[in-house]
Amino acid sequence: MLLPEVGYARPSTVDEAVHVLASHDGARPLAGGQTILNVMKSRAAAPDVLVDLQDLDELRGIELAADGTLVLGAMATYSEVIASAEARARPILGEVCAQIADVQVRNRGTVGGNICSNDPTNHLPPLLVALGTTMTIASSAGERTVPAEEFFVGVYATAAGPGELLTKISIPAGKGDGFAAVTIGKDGTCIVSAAASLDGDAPRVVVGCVHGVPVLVRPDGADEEAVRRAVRGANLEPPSDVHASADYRRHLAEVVAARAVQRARTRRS
Amino acid sequence: MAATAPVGGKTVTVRVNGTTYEREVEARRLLIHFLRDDLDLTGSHVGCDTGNCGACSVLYDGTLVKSCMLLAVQADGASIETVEGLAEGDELNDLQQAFGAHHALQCGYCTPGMLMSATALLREKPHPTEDEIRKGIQGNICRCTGYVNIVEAIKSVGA
Amino acid sequence: MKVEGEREFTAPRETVWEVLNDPTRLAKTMPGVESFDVADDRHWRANLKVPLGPGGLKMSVDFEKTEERALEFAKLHAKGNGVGAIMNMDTAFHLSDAGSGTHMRWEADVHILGPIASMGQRVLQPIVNQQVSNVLAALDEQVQEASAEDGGS
Amino acid sequence: MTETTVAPPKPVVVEEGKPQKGWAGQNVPRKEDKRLLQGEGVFFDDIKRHEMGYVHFVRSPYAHARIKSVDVSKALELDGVYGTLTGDEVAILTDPFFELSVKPGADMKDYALAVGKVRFVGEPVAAVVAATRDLARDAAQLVEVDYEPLQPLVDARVAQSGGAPVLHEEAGSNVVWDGTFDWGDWEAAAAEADHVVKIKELHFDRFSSTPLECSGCLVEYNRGTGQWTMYCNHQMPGVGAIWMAPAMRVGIDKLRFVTQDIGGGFGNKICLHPYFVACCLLARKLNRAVQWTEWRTDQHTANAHGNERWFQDIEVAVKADGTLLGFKVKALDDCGAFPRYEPLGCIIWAQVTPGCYRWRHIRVGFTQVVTNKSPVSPNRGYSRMQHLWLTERIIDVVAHELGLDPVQVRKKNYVKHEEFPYETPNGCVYDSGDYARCLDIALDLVDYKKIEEKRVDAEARGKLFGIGIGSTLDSGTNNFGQSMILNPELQFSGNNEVATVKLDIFGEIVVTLGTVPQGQSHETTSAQVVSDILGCSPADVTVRAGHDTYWNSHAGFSGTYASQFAVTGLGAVKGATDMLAGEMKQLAAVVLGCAPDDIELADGTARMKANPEAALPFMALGAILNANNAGLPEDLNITLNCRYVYRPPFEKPDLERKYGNLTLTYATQIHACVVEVDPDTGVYEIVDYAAVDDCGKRIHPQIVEGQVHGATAQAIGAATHETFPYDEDGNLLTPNFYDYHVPHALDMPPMKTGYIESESPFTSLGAKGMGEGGGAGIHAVCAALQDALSSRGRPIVTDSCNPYHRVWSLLQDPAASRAGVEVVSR
Repeated sequence: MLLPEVGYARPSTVDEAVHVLASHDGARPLAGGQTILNVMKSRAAAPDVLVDLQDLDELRGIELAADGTLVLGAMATYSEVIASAEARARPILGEVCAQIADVQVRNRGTVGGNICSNDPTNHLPPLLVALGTTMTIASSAGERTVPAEEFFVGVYATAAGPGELLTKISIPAGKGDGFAAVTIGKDGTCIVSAAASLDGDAPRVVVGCVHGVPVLVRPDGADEEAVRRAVRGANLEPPSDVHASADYRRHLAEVVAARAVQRARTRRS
Repeated sequence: MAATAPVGGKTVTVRVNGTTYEREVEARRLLIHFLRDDLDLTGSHVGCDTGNCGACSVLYDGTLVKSCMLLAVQADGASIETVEGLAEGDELNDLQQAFGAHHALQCGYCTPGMLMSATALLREKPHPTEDEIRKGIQGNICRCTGYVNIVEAIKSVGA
Repeated sequence: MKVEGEREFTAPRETVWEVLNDPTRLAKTMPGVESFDVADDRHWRANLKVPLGPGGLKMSVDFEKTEERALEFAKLHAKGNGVGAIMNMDTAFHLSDAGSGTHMRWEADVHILGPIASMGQRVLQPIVNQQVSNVLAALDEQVQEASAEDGGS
Repeated sequence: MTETTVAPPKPVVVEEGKPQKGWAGQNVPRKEDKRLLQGEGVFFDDIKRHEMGYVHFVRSPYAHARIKSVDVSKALELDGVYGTLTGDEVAILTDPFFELSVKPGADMKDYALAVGKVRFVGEPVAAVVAATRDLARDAAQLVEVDYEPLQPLVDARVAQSGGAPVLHEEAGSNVVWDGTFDWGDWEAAAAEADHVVKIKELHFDRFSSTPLECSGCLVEYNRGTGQWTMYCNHQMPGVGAIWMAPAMRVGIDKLRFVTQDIGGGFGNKICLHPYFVACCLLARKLNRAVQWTEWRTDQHTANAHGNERWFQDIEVAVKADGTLLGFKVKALDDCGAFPRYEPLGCIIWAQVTPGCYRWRHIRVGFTQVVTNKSPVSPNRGYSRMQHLWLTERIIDVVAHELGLDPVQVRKKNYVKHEEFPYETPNGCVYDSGDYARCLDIALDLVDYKKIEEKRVDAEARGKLFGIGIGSTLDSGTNNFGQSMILNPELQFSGNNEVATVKLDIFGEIVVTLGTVPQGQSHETTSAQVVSDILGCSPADVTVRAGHDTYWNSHAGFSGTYASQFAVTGLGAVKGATDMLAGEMKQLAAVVLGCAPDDIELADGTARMKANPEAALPFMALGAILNANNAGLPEDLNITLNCRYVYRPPFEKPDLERKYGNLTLTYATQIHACVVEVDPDTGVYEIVDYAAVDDCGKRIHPQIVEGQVHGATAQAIGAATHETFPYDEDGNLLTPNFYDYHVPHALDMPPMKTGYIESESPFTSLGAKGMGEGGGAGIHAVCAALQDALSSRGRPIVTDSCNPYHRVWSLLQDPAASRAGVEVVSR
């Protein structure tokens, strides 16, 4: 409601988009808008220019490569992921997307927006780190790729810097994934979340909502005690807020991490 | 690349319930304010300022969205359906009638958004289960009914 | 919100003290400084645009040095005014020798008011922690730079 | 996800009142629905005026601060800004609002905008009017306010301590009101008791029903007549005008309130007068229509919350067999920064002093204090809900500590069916009911006989299982004389409501109400009552939507509040319609040449009973009196436009003993709730739920059911997630629906409903007011959680709101909650 004044650009190619982003200090991409417009309503922060990505068909697709890598365009919406036959190659994706907010938000909100906003309560940052995802970032200098664990650099901050645009999310093949969260009400905002992947050597377990960025832990086994021990060993210093104290979050981190791994094991078997 | 130079506002052409409107809007104007204040289509409501309540839900090119989380400039060229477009003339459609018959509304403030969510759901799933109904209206807050009769009304249409 | 910590610098206490008391150097440790004015040796004002994902948070911050004991202790009060947020911060630094270097113990009591305080409780703490670690890293850099200059002079 | 099942499509019908012929009692289609279903309702924000200005309030970021200066010059420089208003102007143009309390509360000064000080985050300090909403907000950001921060007071428990900051220096104290209520003989009860159960402290959380439509108004000022018209959603305009007119130094007829559709109120739209006065001043100052729309964050931070209350040093006298003799308690009510509707909450609870129980010895020391938080307003279940939560907590703690069955303790101590009308220890008269019967129905609905099997099953799945009961009363139709118990100087007592029913020139029946509905279906139920009397169909009856002061169909207490429409509103409708029916018969008798008693009203006609062929359609009657009246007898003194004021039969209370009948009717709600708790996380789910209601004769069962559903959902929300906590600086931590989680469709448990109809002997229709409910869901959830956690160190549920983190704390440290509980046995 009642946003601050803002400039608006609607490029039709990624090149144009990164050009506008680079040439205006304070320009931000507008993907699904389900976070940034809310922030603007509160006038807590104000970008100078919104760069509307809706015409960038290059960012839309969901494709399954021959090697099993799933490539999501940054503008793929949650609903598109849920409905996509290709995305079922990694079924956890659709399952987690179906838990995000509500139909309206899932219809507009995008995978790229979810991870670029990197609100600690978002579902996808921990999930994508667990899945060993690689992000492709475009700028006027060309493209670069960043592994998910390096992509998230702080609350609301990612490796996609000024003048850069996340274009693709590449998820390697795999099926042994799990996700668990304690949320405010059913399918509500996460209080603590955890994603786990058992593909590869040791389990990759990632805890959300406990730090500015998702926290990756590598337990030495997939049994509950090993997972809980690893999470304990991460010495988390989670924030306290109205929904959970730091202690409670620390405790939940262990519980949901163990549950995420358990679900991953069930799926794999 | 002058075409992509940022602008503070622009003229948009939007089709709402079959009627085409052309208006000059500021870039910062949300679609809900555009509908309510510029087009005087006051059926869609505002119940929050964080995108949680769903009172402003409309169909946007056939897809259910919250019109408070979309800029009017983004909607340039789009086709929108709102509660005002549901009835055939003065004849309430089946869903509207079911809401009445089941007492699925009290104050009526959430009703327009709720009807649009139910409309989207029934188009996608003509015979939804109760869980699907609840999931379909999860983004719409009602403070009067506890959702009991809303669920019943939608169920009766999909039966 | 109270945050505190300790840090070691390789430079001697004089150098660290000098950096902590040099507004122009301090300015370089703050996030998104757009301009910086020094009124006198106890009062400064910084105009910041704190970089936050969805757009910058603009804030003008008035600093006042409220207490000091040379080479040992300094206390600053900062009052920031921005759209959607007011910040009040009291921060204190205690310096002591640590071999040839310096040990710094610091604490800050940060109060944030306004819509941001209510809206962003779940993110404020991580953001503050993040900004603090940025400031400390920058401080380290300034100390390095100052000691290089001292060494060179 | 678990499969959710719903209540049986029809409620379990157990006992119905006397069958009655006619429209009342039937589920006729709602008159309100068609417009609302088409988006054609008119809510205040839908109304526009030529060249109107939009108001945006500049709000305090501080919970407590002195205002050193307010500078609006930069805002005024902005293109499109029409003007501003500051606290300094308000202090000159208006007087402080009238306060209801005796000293010290009486000395607290409350204005439309902050004057000199701010006392809560979000308090309006200045207002800006501009050509668009956006611009008004832009300009508001340019208003420069210099504050000198003061220490905030956010915990009512320290409000009276030495170091506490004083919010209102004029009052010299943070206490609004305090007093002791002492009925029966507590000392004797304690001496007679086998056990005295002591509970150190219980806390009823702040929350509000958060109507989906926020508050607001469009105000026009008529320079020629000096009158203001407010198109708004004020739910109690009569009382609003009583506050506003003297403060604005104008006659009460200068203030015209107009409402049509209101998006929920639940008591949160009663205390809008500060905002409305600011808007009225701006409309006059700028000679322009101005419109103010409150946004969600504004509503949460700075409109109205429900009363927060602490109960301390509770002692309960119990016999060995579980008979409850009485209790004593110190109640400490936190009303936020300004009293406004308070201290009425300091007496309203006394309508339900003993709850549903027969104990006779009750002592309550009641203190209300101000804190640096949002002011409060009479939120659904107002003040009684807090007190009923106490009585229900007492029952469950006593049962828990003495090893008694909560069901049996309730049944043993409930007021018995045969004891009605039952006079409470403080002189209130419970009109009718059968609590034990309602409890049995509720228990049947949750299959209580198999509850132990279910517990075993849940435990096998690793869940903690609990069942809880909430027994409440929804007292309706206030005797405002109770305010005199707080302040003998107040000139308020009794109650009233108005309706006007006319037969118009074309035979149209038009009903004008004094009430201000916000979803309670007044148009529909009024039409049912009218059509039964006039012998027509509800479809033939036009009930005007909303409220308009200039319809002159209201009285001092008009409004929609306190569960009273079925009594006061419909009582007025019935009275007015009876008058009209009499006049129609008189007129028909003149025309048809017979006596009025020979006439009956049926099938839309007035006809001779003996000769139904001799009939005058309503249209003829309307036309004759209104437009073709030559030759009518001189002594035929009728208007066919009948205004009736319903006045319930109340006496002034005995102020000395704080004794008297404070309310007319008592609807019953007995709820049962079944929960399963995940012991690893504290997350819980309500897996079964039953609500049984008894509101006497039900005029429109479906509407009654709807109210039960809604009240239950709100109570479940309040019990699980809905709370307004503040940090130490006085920031509200749940200022919008992002952090303030209200139940969504997926969160609501399956809800089963049942009812009985114990008709009220005191009302014309046998109906009782209902709708607020007594918060039974809160009590039931708290009890169910306590039951579920019992096997884990027997913690006591001490808070009304129990989000997961609180449940986890109880699991982690049950001893902490038990430390405040003690049983002293003889």
